[in-house]
Amino acid sequence: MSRAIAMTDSPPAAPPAPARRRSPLAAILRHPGAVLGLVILAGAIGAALLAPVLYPASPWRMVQRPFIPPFTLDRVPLGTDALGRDIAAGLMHGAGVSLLVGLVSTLAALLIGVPLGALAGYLGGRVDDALMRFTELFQTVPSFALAIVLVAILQPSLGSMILAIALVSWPPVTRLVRGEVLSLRSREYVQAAVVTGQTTFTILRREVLPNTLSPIVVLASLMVATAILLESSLSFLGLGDPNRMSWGFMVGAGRTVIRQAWWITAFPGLAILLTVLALNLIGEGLNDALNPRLSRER
Amino acid sequence: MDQALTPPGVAVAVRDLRLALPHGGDRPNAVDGVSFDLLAGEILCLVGESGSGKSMCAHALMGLLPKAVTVAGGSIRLGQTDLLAQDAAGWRDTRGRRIAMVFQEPMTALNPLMRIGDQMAEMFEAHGLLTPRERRARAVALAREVGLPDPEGIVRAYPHQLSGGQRQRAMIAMALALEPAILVADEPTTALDVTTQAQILKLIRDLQRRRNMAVLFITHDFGVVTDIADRVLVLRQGRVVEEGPAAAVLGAPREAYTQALLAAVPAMNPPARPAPDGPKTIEVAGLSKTYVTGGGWWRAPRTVAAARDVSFALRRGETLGLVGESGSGKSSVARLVMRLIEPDLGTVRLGDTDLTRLNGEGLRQARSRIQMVFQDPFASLNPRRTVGQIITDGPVAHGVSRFDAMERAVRLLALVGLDARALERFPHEFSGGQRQRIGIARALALEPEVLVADEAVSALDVSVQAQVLTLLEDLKARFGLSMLFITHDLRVAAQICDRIAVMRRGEIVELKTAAELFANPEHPYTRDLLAAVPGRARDAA
Amino acid sequence: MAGFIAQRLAKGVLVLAAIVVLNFFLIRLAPGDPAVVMAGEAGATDEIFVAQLRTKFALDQSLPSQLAAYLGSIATLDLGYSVRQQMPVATLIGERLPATLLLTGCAFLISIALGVLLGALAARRAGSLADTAITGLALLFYATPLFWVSLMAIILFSVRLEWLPSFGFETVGAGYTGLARAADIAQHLVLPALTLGLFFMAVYVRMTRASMLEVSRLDFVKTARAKGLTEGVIQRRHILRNALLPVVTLAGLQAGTLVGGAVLTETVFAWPGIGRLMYDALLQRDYNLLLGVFVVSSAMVLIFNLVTDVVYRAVDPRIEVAR
Amino acid sequence: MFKTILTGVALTLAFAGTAPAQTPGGVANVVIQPEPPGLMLGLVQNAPAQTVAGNIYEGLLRYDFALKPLPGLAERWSVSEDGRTYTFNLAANATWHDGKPFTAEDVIFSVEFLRQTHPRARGNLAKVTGVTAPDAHTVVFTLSEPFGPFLGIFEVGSLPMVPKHIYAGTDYKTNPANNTPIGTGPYMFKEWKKGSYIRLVKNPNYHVAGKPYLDEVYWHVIPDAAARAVAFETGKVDILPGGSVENFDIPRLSQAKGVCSTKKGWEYFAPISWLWLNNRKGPTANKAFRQAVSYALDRDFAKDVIWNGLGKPAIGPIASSTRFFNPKLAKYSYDPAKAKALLKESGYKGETVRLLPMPYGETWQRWAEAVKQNLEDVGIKTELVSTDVAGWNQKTSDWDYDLAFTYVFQYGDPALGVARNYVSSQIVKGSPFNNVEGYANPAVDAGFAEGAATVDVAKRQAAYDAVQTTLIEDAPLAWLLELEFPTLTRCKVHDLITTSIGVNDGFRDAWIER
Repeated sequence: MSRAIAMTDSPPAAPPAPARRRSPLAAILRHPGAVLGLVILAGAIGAALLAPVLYPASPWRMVQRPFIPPFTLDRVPLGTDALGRDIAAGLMHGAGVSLLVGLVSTLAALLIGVPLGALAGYLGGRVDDALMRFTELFQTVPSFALAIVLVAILQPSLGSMILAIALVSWPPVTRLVRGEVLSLRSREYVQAAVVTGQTTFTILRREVLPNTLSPIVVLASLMVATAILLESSLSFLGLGDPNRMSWGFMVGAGRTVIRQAWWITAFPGLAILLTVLALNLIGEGLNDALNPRLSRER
Repeated sequence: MDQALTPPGVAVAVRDLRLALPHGGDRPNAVDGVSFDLLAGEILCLVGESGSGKSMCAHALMGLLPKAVTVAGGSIRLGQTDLLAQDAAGWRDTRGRRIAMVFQEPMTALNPLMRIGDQMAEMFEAHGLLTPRERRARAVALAREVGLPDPEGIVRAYPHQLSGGQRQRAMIAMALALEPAILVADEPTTALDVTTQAQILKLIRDLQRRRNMAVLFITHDFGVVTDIADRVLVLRQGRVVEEGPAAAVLGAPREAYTQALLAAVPAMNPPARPAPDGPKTIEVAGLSKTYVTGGGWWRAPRTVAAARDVSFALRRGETLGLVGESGSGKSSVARLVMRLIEPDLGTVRLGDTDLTRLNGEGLRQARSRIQMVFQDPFASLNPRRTVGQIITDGPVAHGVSRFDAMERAVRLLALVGLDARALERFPHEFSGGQRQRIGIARALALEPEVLVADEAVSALDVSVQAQVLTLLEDLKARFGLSMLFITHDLRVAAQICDRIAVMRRGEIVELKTAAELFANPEHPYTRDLLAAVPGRARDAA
Repeated sequence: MAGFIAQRLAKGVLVLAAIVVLNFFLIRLAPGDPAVVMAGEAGATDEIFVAQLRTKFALDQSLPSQLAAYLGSIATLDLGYSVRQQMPVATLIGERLPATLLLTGCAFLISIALGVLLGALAARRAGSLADTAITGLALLFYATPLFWVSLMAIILFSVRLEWLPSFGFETVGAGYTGLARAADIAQHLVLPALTLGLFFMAVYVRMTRASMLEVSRLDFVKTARAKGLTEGVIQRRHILRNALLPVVTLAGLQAGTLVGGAVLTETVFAWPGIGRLMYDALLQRDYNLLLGVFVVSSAMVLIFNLVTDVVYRAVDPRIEVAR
Repeated sequence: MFKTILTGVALTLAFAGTAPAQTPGGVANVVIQPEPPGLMLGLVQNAPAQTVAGNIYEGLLRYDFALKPLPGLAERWSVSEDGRTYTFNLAANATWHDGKPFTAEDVIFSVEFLRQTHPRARGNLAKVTGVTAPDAHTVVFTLSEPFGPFLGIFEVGSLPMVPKHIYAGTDYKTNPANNTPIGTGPYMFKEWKKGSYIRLVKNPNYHVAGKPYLDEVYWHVIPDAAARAVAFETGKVDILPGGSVENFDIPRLSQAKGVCSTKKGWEYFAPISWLWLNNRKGPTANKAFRQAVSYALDRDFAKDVIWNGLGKPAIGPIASSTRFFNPKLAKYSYDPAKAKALLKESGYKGETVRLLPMPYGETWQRWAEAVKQNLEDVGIKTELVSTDVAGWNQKTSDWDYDLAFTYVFQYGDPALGVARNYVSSQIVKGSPFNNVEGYANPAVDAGFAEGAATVDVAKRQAAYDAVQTTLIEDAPLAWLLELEFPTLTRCKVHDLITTSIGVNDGFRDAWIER
């Protein structure tokens, strides 16, 4: 072996930004907003998990006089609604439904959006054209209107709501993934994979998609937030699942009595606000942690 | 002491400059105790490899340090002022009027949404000089002075309508607008083609003479230093290694580091090589590819020929260089040969296999016979896969078991000079040169017959570049590879190629052995290219 | 440019046709039909009545022939007839469209003007208290359910403070004309346009801020700084102008959401726009009307997209106009 | 020969004495919800259309709070001894809004018209064999057999008079005049800004001298319930017809200063709400299960909490405010224990039953939630099936439900509004208002037939008592509440509610104190 080969590079010339790749979790924890978001979200998840323990009875039970203001009776700390149902119980049980709708519909949207975007971006040409036209179609129809029509057609239920939300929220995913894949496709390491004879599927799975993950994660966290908002908007219009206690339902149900009983609307509204806020904060934190290019100046 | 004037003849005096990096960097100071005088009417070159702190010095002079970098000590004196002590208003007054700067990347240094003339006029506006009408007139005059064609027209053009060289001329015109005493040029020709580089260097030289400016010229290229410097300051890791008149430093360097750097610069005279006589491994015939793109410079959309009837053959053990400027189609030819893009016409034969006829699974199988080393050591390795995975993915895709592939990877890593522990690590833990070695190991893992190296050493510092070139040469010999070596750097080509093909606008204009090409260039374009290579004076010496 | 617009329009027509076909079948999947709804509303009904209604709504014909008839009339720019409302769909939508255009237009202007302004401020003082306050405020508006803010705004500004009217498009029966009428409509517009606009403002604040921070790292900003330009000029002329490009793109993409969001706002504020018309048409299974609203609102989105593209092209000289 | 029942003299009844002097002029702002699909009453019969257009069109008669006929377009009327010939003397000076005189020909034409377009009129007129016009202002109806409630079918929504000169020989449904309805009523259609408001103006040539008093009536379309309440509070509108705001808002609104409310004006409709129970299949096919449902329902909770004290528990098929109601027949009260026992007896095995709420706003939604809770409390697994108006109509019409909320108008007489929900001949798919539950009992069929064909009141009472007893025992459906929809007005609005259909023809007499 010649001397030149044995010799490594001259003194480790400034390794490229070593700080770049510290663990994302650590990076998030450095972000005060994201920490606040995580705390709030943990609270919401905790409420969802503890609901069956703390309030084993149905949240629909009429347990007290209607319209008991909050902080007046220990048994119903947050008061009762128009039928005498415990708002605290509703909030706890509703957390699960809101989070579930947000999470599942986002997952479903990802399930539609990621493959379509990956195919469009990687294959290009006619496939790309056709898929993008299809995406455009869904972006052109006013999304909330489409969601309303879908729920009305399928009849309001948890499933139809999730489906409708997923169906109106996948196009941004497709666009994002397509854009990322398009730029990754010409990356040298992807070309290297082509050159070393790996199959298209393997390349997508191994080389392309993992590297689109961070923007997708960021987008997904924001999508969960938007889905929760959408769910509450649909419920507000009376298109919620009448068998599930959700925050959106509570706001919708309380709006008629908002004048005499602000708390019925205020608490679930606040819960939505906080959760959406938390998810957005986490999204920003993730963005800063995973896409350092866009991170905020400090 | 503080009130002291800079001595007569000294334009800027830098004393004990210390620039601190944020915590967690590889070293505490980017620039650590650098002192120098920039004299009126001279061109002082700051030379160094990446990370040497040369650019930081330039930016410190303009007060344009990145936010993370802070001044930890020292002074920069310009006349009566210590630049480092002045406030924001002081800096605004200094910039442009007293010190002007030209940046490395002409493609991005101009605002894409503003007309060239308006950007020039801003120079006057920033300092409250002239009326808008006069500013426009001056912009035209400046454009004329820096040799831009059609000055009246070009001031109304947008940056994207100009070529790289024209943009750099526009940048220089802008810098000259207020007739500053000092011009800071930060690698102003690095992004340019060699012929354009020669023109811009000449322009800077001429202007400097005409205006008797002091120029602080930052570069990594000793060729450029040879062509332009009056004095040289060699930096390494933020410290001054050596300083002196250009002739002295380049001719008789005192410090070992300077000597090593200079030694690593490839010479223009190709070493004698035995003529390869192996069988033909690859034969390219009539390869053509045309792109339709939008035009520049007020022209309608046009077609660009990336390859026009390109033909060549490669013997076993032979290295063929493809050289040319950007847009000459050399990289396209590499990708056409690799079937990363589809040719419009022509064939690529690998032994008795016609690569251009293969598709799908057949193509995938055939790919192992021809492998590629890419340009960018940072973009060519998937950041999410370990080095081991990166090297073994190819063989595994061709049916080798992961275990066997790993064993082979260990051997290959040793061969390219890396430790077996590297297998478990991720690309970001390696330096640029090490990454390039990993890329080479990946290519070799498939035991190819042909290696295509696309600007494989262009992004590396000169010392690392020399090592990687030696490695490639060595591996080629060891495995009896044929190599297609794409480069824009004629010095590199001279060192490694048996034969060289010069490309221009998708065509091979000249193809002969390296020695013959350098000794006896026939095509006028080849001659232009050779003449433009910086630092020929030193080669002649 | 004309060629570009023509090409985009042709593409838009195709998208519209696809939307029509898709929604045509989608809508008919819903349980019940207009005859059933009207029969139900009548408070009493029998078979003859429902059969009469079905004939009247042309529901007794096969689906493909209904679709063919509809596409045929759409092709001649005729949106069909709403049998339920006893009026041509075009007339019904025409009566409502100006209100929606006014609402979404104002909301859009508010959102983009405030969003860009605040986003630019936040970016300029990135990391400062002002930045935190602005981004926090934007987040808050973004996270608050639209209808909830609307209700709160009504209670505060209309009921408690009595500053602004709570619903409707204008003071009915006041007989205002000219300027007085415009002022009256403007008063009614304030709350709905603000609540809708503030939500989207949040989007633009974030986008502008991020975009400006990104642009401020580009080389030409350094060039501008090297000229000795003041920070204000650099921010305005160099950073903001370039940072607006992605904001324009985003505005195009948001158009669909904006029109969708108008449904909620129009409901809460009794704004007589096509969003509400759509919701009512849906509940009444007024197929032609519902399809018509979809066609018109989608066309609005397409036109808006076209406008943003034209704006983008006008702002960014790099995009070849000839292409 | 002919016995005059009542002559049109004592118009103002009890109100005349207490009312301050009527002042003509002024504008009424009224809420209308939802926006009607059209105002041509002969073609469109939904509730908001009746509310608005009842002031444009007129029927031959009006009805006081006790459902006694009052003069409308007919000034006098008489019925023959055998109860088969009815003669109406029309107002001689009545004209259509376009100036053409209103004559007996228009009445004959209207009957023909409505037989084609108006399902309820078609049923009501089933026994009419001839309509003749001896002179321009006299109309004679001949019946095939006596029909007890016949004088009760001439209300404006049930038998509105439509202009012959506009509709004769045209396709009624596409006649362009449908958009500019022309009636004989106290107000003329002026303008309809879809989605915003409908504007009616005073008919200066109204056939009752001095009436109407108001210059204009604006009907405001405000889709959101809370916004409607706000509109009333802020003084944008002065009149909230029954049912136009959510019940939860009513106490607050009616207690506000200067606001008057009345529960009157719904006697003709006397809406009863109940749960359809699907008698055909599932647990609800079992009588004991159905009775269990009735015992499980906490009607007082619904009345006090959901309806804010409005209405009263319904004990059987006939509303307490209409004729032939018998309070002694009550049976069901809130008794979960009894419900559980009956459930056990029924052999219910915990199947999930689907409960269809009424898609008419929050009150109904809350009620469905409460009922679901009631049912679950006694052990009936219940699932709410949410749907919109179209879906609800479709599902009930197609009998695709287990339990479904509804409320039904009584139209003043069991023969007009009650029988249709219980007689087996009305088991017909496609309508949400007939015998949707699928209950068939020959005794009940016969009892209702007898009640309708009899003129003698005592005999009718006996027939209906028998029917009620059987129905209450069989519990084909679960009666919930007799609903009340108070009308809220500013107190300066007077004489708005003067008949048993309230606002629907109320602006004839209404005036605003100034």
